[in-house]
Amino acid sequence: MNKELVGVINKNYIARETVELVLYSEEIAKTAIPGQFLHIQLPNHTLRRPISIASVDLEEHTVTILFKITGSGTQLLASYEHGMQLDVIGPAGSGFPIDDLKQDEPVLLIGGGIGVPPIHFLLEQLNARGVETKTILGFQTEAYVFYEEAFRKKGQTTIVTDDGSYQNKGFVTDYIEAAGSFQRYYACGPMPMLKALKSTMTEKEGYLSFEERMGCGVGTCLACVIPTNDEAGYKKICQDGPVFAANEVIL
Amino acid sequence: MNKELVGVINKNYIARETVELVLYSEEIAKTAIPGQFLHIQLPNHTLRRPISIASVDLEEHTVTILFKITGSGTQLLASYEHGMQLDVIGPAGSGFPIDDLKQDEPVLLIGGGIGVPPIHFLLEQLNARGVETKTILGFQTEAYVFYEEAFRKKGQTTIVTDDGSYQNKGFVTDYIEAAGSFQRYYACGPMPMLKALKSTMTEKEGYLSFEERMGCGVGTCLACVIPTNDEAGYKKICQDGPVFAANEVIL
Amino acid sequence: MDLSVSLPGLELKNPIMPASGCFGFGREYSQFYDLGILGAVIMKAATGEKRLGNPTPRVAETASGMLNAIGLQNPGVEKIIETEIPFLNQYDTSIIANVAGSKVEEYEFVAETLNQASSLSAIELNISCPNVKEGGIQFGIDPDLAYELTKRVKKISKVPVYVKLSPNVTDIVGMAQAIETAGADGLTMINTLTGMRIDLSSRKPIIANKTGGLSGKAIKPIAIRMINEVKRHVDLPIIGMGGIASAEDVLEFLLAGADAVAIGTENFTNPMICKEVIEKLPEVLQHYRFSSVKNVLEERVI
Amino acid sequence: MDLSVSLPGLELKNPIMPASGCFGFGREYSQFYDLGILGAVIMKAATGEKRLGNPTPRVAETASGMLNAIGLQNPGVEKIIETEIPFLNQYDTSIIANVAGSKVEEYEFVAETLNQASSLSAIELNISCPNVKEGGIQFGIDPDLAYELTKRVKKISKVPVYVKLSPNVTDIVGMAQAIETAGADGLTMINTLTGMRIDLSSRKPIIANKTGGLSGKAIKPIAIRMINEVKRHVDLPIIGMGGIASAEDVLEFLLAGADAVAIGTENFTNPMICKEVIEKLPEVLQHYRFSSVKNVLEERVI
Ligand SMILES: Cc1cc2nc3c(=O)[nH]c(=O)nc-3n(C[C@H](O)[C@H](O)[C@H](O)COP(=O)(O)OP(=O)(O)OC[C@H]3O[C@@H](n4cnc5c(N)ncnc54)[C@H](O)[C@@H]3O)c2cc1C
Ligand SMILES: Cc1cc2nc3c(=O)[nH]c(=O)nc-3n(C[C@H](O)[C@H](O)[C@H](O)COP(=O)(O)OP(=O)(O)OC[C@H]3O[C@@H](n4cnc5c(N)ncnc54)[C@H](O)[C@@H]3O)c2cc1C
Ligand SMILES: Cc1cc2nc3c(=O)[nH]c(=O)nc-3n(C[C@H](O)[C@H](O)[C@H](O)COP(=O)(O)O)c2cc1C
Ligand SMILES: Cc1cc2nc3c(=O)[nH]c(=O)nc-3n(C[C@H](O)[C@H](O)[C@H](O)COP(=O)(O)O)c2cc1C
Ligand code: FES
Ligand code: FES
Repeated sequence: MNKELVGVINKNYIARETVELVLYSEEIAKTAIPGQFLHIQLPNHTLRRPISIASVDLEEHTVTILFKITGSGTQLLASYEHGMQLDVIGPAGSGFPIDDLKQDEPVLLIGGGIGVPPIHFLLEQLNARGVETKTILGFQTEAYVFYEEAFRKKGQTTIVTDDGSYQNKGFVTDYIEAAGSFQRYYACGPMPMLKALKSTMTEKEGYLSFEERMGCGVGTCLACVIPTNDEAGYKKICQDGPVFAANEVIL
Repeated sequence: MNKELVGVINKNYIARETVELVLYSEEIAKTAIPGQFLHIQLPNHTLRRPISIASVDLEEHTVTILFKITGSGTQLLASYEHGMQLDVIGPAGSGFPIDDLKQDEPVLLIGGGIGVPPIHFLLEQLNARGVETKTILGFQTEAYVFYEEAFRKKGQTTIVTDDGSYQNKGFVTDYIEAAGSFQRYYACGPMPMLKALKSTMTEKEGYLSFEERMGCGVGTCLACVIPTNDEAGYKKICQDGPVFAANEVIL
Repeated sequence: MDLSVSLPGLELKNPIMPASGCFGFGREYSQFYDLGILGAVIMKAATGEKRLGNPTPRVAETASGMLNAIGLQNPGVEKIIETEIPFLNQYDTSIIANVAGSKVEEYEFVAETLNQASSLSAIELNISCPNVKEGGIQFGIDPDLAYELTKRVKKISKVPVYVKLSPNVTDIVGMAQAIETAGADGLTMINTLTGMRIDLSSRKPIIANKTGGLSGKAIKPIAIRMINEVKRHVDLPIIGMGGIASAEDVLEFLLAGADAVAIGTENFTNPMICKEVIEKLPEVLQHYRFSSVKNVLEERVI
Repeated sequence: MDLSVSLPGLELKNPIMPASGCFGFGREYSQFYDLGILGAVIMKAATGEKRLGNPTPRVAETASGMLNAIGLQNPGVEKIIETEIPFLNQYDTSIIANVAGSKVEEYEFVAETLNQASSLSAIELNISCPNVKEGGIQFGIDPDLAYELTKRVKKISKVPVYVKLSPNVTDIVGMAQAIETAGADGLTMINTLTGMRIDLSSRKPIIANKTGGLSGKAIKPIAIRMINEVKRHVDLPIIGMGGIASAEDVLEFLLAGADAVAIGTENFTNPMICKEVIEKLPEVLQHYRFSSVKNVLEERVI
C-alpha cells in the first residue's frame, strides 16, 4: 500500500448519478486484487473516501473505479476530468480469497448497487482463471443499472430492481435459489442485503464485503471495526477487510 | 451594488506574483468609478477578498483587476482561467472624488505596490476628462514593477523601488518635491506610505485609499472602521471608503 | 409549504432570521433583497451609550470560520430606537433587539428603554460577548450571575426575553437551567467560541484585541451538540445558530432541538443566504418527508 | 537547522509527534515512512483491561474537521507493553504512553504497569476523553478531581507525567493551575471539543454514541487561544495540538506558547503529514527569521 498521485484518464456517466473514472497507476494496476479499494483524498475534505476497484487493465496500466454521487465528496470526485490528478492510498484492504477455489464448480456473485464494482473486478479475475460464475445484481430502478453487458458476456446474469422497473423485481435474495448450485458465494452491497445473505445461506461458504464510515482507512484509528467471533472480538474493515468470511463476523 | 457571477475572460501574470484578471460584467463596467473594489468570493473561504478595480472597458464590457499573490485567497484567485466564473459583490465602496477638479492644473497620483491598480483606473478617467496627471509609483524591486508603460503614455511618471533595483531608489515620499506643483493628490498604498503622505503634505488637499481586513465588505459588520474627526468618530472603509480625504481620518 | 413557527412574542412566517451583529440594522442587506421575507431580524447589540468598539484588525479568517472582536460598537440604545427601528419597521418582519452591557444596571436601562419602542417583538440578552474587556462575558459563564441578570431584566421587560448562551462553558445545561429558573422566555445559542490566530510575520495575534470569537461552519457540530443537550433538559424554546449555511443545516438544527434559527457569518460569505435558505427550505423539508416546519418540531425525537 | 527541543523526559530531535489515537501504535504508518524521523510517538490510549469501544459509526466528517467516538478501544496496558512498545522500540524516537481509565485506581494501575516497561519516555494522562460514558471526562472538567488524579499518578510514576487538558471547560487556566500544583511535569492540549452531527434521513445522530469529539483544522483557533492563555499563567511545558496540518501551523503553535506539538486528524487526510512537516519546518522557520526551534521559544513573546 502506498500513497500516490494518479492521473485521471477518463470519466463517464454510466447510469443515473453513477460515474466511472479511469485512473493511471502502474503500481496499483499491477498489485490490486478484487475487493480492495482506493482511499481517495478530496480538496477541503478531512476524511478520504473509500471507493472499490472495479477493474484493472495491466496493459494500459489503468485502474477503474465507479461510484454513485451521494454527498459532497462523491460530487467533487465527479468533477474530475482527464488530465487532473487524484491523491490516493491503495490498493487498501484485503480482497476476496479465490486461490483455493475449485475449477469445476461455479461460484455465485451477488452485487447490490454500489457494491457491484468490486464484484465486477472479481468476475474478471475468476473469468481469467476459468472459474464459472453466476451473478445476481440488484439495483434501485432501471436508471441505476450498469455493467449488465460486462457480466452477461462472462456468465449467467440476473438483474433485479427494487421496483421491477427493469427485468426482475424484488431483492437479490429472492433469486438465489433459481441460480442453482455453486461452491461458494461472494457478495458486496448494503448491510441489509449482506445480513439477509448470511442468514439465508448458513450452510454455504461465503465472503461478504462491508462498508463502514472510515477515519484513517489504513488500520490505525479503529473507526471501522466489525464485531467478530474470535478472541480479539473485532476486526478492522479497512485493513482486515472489507471482505470477511460470512461466519467470522457478527452482524 | 450587486452580487453577480462574472465570467473570467483572460488571465495574465504581469509581474512577479502579480496577476491581472479580465472579467466580463456589463453592469460593473458601466457603473464603477476609480477607488471602488470588487468583493470576491472564493470556494472554501469564509471571507470574501476585496480587490480594487484597475480599469474598465465600456465597449468590451470588461473589468480588470490586478492582485498580488499573498495568501491562500489570492493563490486560489490566480488559478482562475478563461471560461470560469467568479462570484463578486460590486462595485463596492465609494471612489475618488474628481468631479470638482480644475481642468488647468495637474494632479499628483501616488501608488504603492498593490495600491497601484485603483490609481491606474483613476489615471484613465482623469485622462479622459483632460486632467493632466503626474504619477509616482513605488514597488519593492524591479521584478514587481507593472503598468509603467500605461502610466508613461498618459503623463509624467516616476518609478521608485525600495532597493533601487529599477530606476529611482527609496520611498515615493522622497520624490514628491521633484514632481512640482499640483492642485490635489490621490494615493493608494500601504499604511506607512499613506501616513507619511498625510504628515508631509499637510497643506495640500489629498485623498487616500485605505486597506483593512474586512468581514462583510458592505458596511454591516463594523470590521473595517477607521477613526475620523467627525461626531460619529469613525467611518467604514468598505462603504464610506476605501477613499477618504486625508484630513478627515485619524491615522 | 407552511414554514411558520410560534415562539414567545414571535409569530414567524418562517424560522429564518439573521443573527445579531451579522446584519447590522438591516440597511445594507436591504439593497440585496426585501427584508420582509425574513422571519425576524435580530439587530446588532445595543448598549446604554454609544460605543466605538475595539481597535482594528477586528476579524481574521480561519478554516471554515472566522474570528471577530468588534467590541459591541453601536450608536447607543436611544439612537437605535430613533433611527434604526423605524427603518426596520417598514418591513413586514419581527424585530428582536440584542441587549448588551457591562453592569446589570446597563442591561436594565437598555431593556427598559427598548420596551418603550413600539413594535419590538422580543429582546435577546447578550450575556456572552467574549470581546469586551469588562463585564458581559462574566454573566455568560456564571450561572448565578446569569440567573440574577435574567431575573432583573424579566422584571422590567414587557416583551419576551431570550437569553443568549455562551458556548465557552463546562456545563451548558446548568447555565440554561439557571436562566430557565429565572423566568426567561427562550434561549438563543450559541454565541462564538473564544479563539486566536497568530500572524507569523509580526509574531503577534492578528486581531488587535488578541482573542476573538470563532463563528461559521467550523462551530456547527458544537452548536448542534449544545442545543441538543439543552433541549433534553430545559423546557424553553431555542433559537439555534452557529455555522448555518444551507437549508439542510436549518433542518439539522431543528432536528437537534432548535425551534427557529439565526444565520450569522454566512451573510458575509453570501449576502443572499437568508433569502436562498428561505426559498430552498420547502424543497429540503419535503425531500426528508416533512410537511411543514411545525411538522419537524412535532416529529423530531430529542 | 537545529530542530531539537527539551522537555521533561523528552530530548526530541524535532518538536513533531503524532497525537494519541491518530497513529495507533505506529505499525500502519511505518509502511509510509521511517518512524525514526519523529520527535516522539504518542501511543493510543491504554486502559487497565482490553476495551472494545463504542458501536459504529464512530466517525463523521464536519467542515474542516471530524467527530470521533472510538471509545478508548485498546488491547489493555499489558498487551501494549508486550507487543506494541517493543515494536516502537525499533525506532530511534521517544515513546509517550497515553493513560486512560474510569477510576483513579485504573489510572494508577496503568501508570504503574507502564513504568515497568523499558524505554518509555513519559506518560500522558488522558483525563479528557469525552467519548466514554463513565469516568474520564469528569477528571477533565473538575479542577479538584484533576488535582487529585495527577497527584496520585505522580506519586507512582518514575517517568514524567503530562496531563492532557480538555477544551470543554469554562476556565482552562484554572484546570492547568490545579494540575501544576499537583506536580505534573507538563501539559498536552487540546483534546477534542464535544460535538454532534445529525443525519437528515434517519433524523438521528450520525455517530452511534450520539456525541463525538471534534478535531481537525476547525478547532485550531481554539487550541491556539487556550495554549496562549495557559502559557501566560502556568509555568509548565506544553505539547500543543488541535488542527495542525502544516509547518506554518507548527510555528503558530510554538509562537502561541507550545514547546512541542502533536499532529492528530491530519494523519488521516495525509498519512505523510508528520514527515512532510518535519522536512518543511526548517524552511518555514528560516522564512520567518528564526534560526532554530529553540530560537523560536526564546524569541516568542507570550
Ligand atoms: C470499502 C468501501 C468500498 C466502497 N466502494 C464504493 C464504490 O465502489 N462505489 C461507491 O459509489 N461507493 C463505495 N463506497 C461507499 C463510498 O465510500 C461512499 O458513498 C462515499 O464515501 C460517500 O462520500 P460523500 O462525500 O459523497 O457522502 P457524504 O455522506 O457527504 O460523506 C460524509 C462522510 O461519510 C462517509 N460515508 C458516507 N457514506 C458512506 C458509506 N456508504 N460507506 C462508507 N463511508 C460513507 C464518507 O466517506 C464521509 O467520510 C465504499 C465504501 C467502503 C467502506
Ligand atoms: C479596498 C481594498 C482594495 C484592495 N485592492 C487590492 C488590489 O487591487 N490588489 C491587491 O493585490 N490587493 C488588494 N487589496 C488587498 C487584498 O485584499 C489582500 O491582499 C487579500 O485579501 C489577501 O488575501 P489572501 O487570502 O491572499 O491572504 P491571507 O493573508 O491568507 O488573507 C487572510 C485574510 O486577511 C485578509 N487580508 C490579508 N491581507 C489584507 C490586506 N492587505 N487588506 C485587506 N485584507 C487583507 C484577507 O482578505 C483574508 O480575509 C485590497 C484591499 C482592500 C481593503
Ligand atoms: C462580526 C460578528 C459580530 C457579532 N456581533 C454580535 C453581537 O453584537 N451580539 C451578539 O449577541 N452576537 C454577536 N455575534 C455572534 C452571532 O450572532 C452568532 O451567535 C455567532 O456568530 C454564531 O453564528 P454563525 O456561525 O452563523 O455566525 C457576532 C458575530 C460576528 C461574526
Ligand atoms: C480518531 C481519534 C482518536 C483519538 N483518540 C485519543 C486517545 O485515545 N487519547 C487521547 O488522549 N486523545 C485522543 N484523540 C485526541 C487527539 O489526540 C487530539 O488531542 C485531538 O484530535 C486534536 O488534535 P487534531 O486536531 O490534530 O486531531 C483522538 C482523536 C481522534 C481524531
Ligand atoms: S478507518 Fe481507521 S482503522 Fe479502519
Ligand atoms: S467590512 Fe463589514 S462594515 Fe466594512
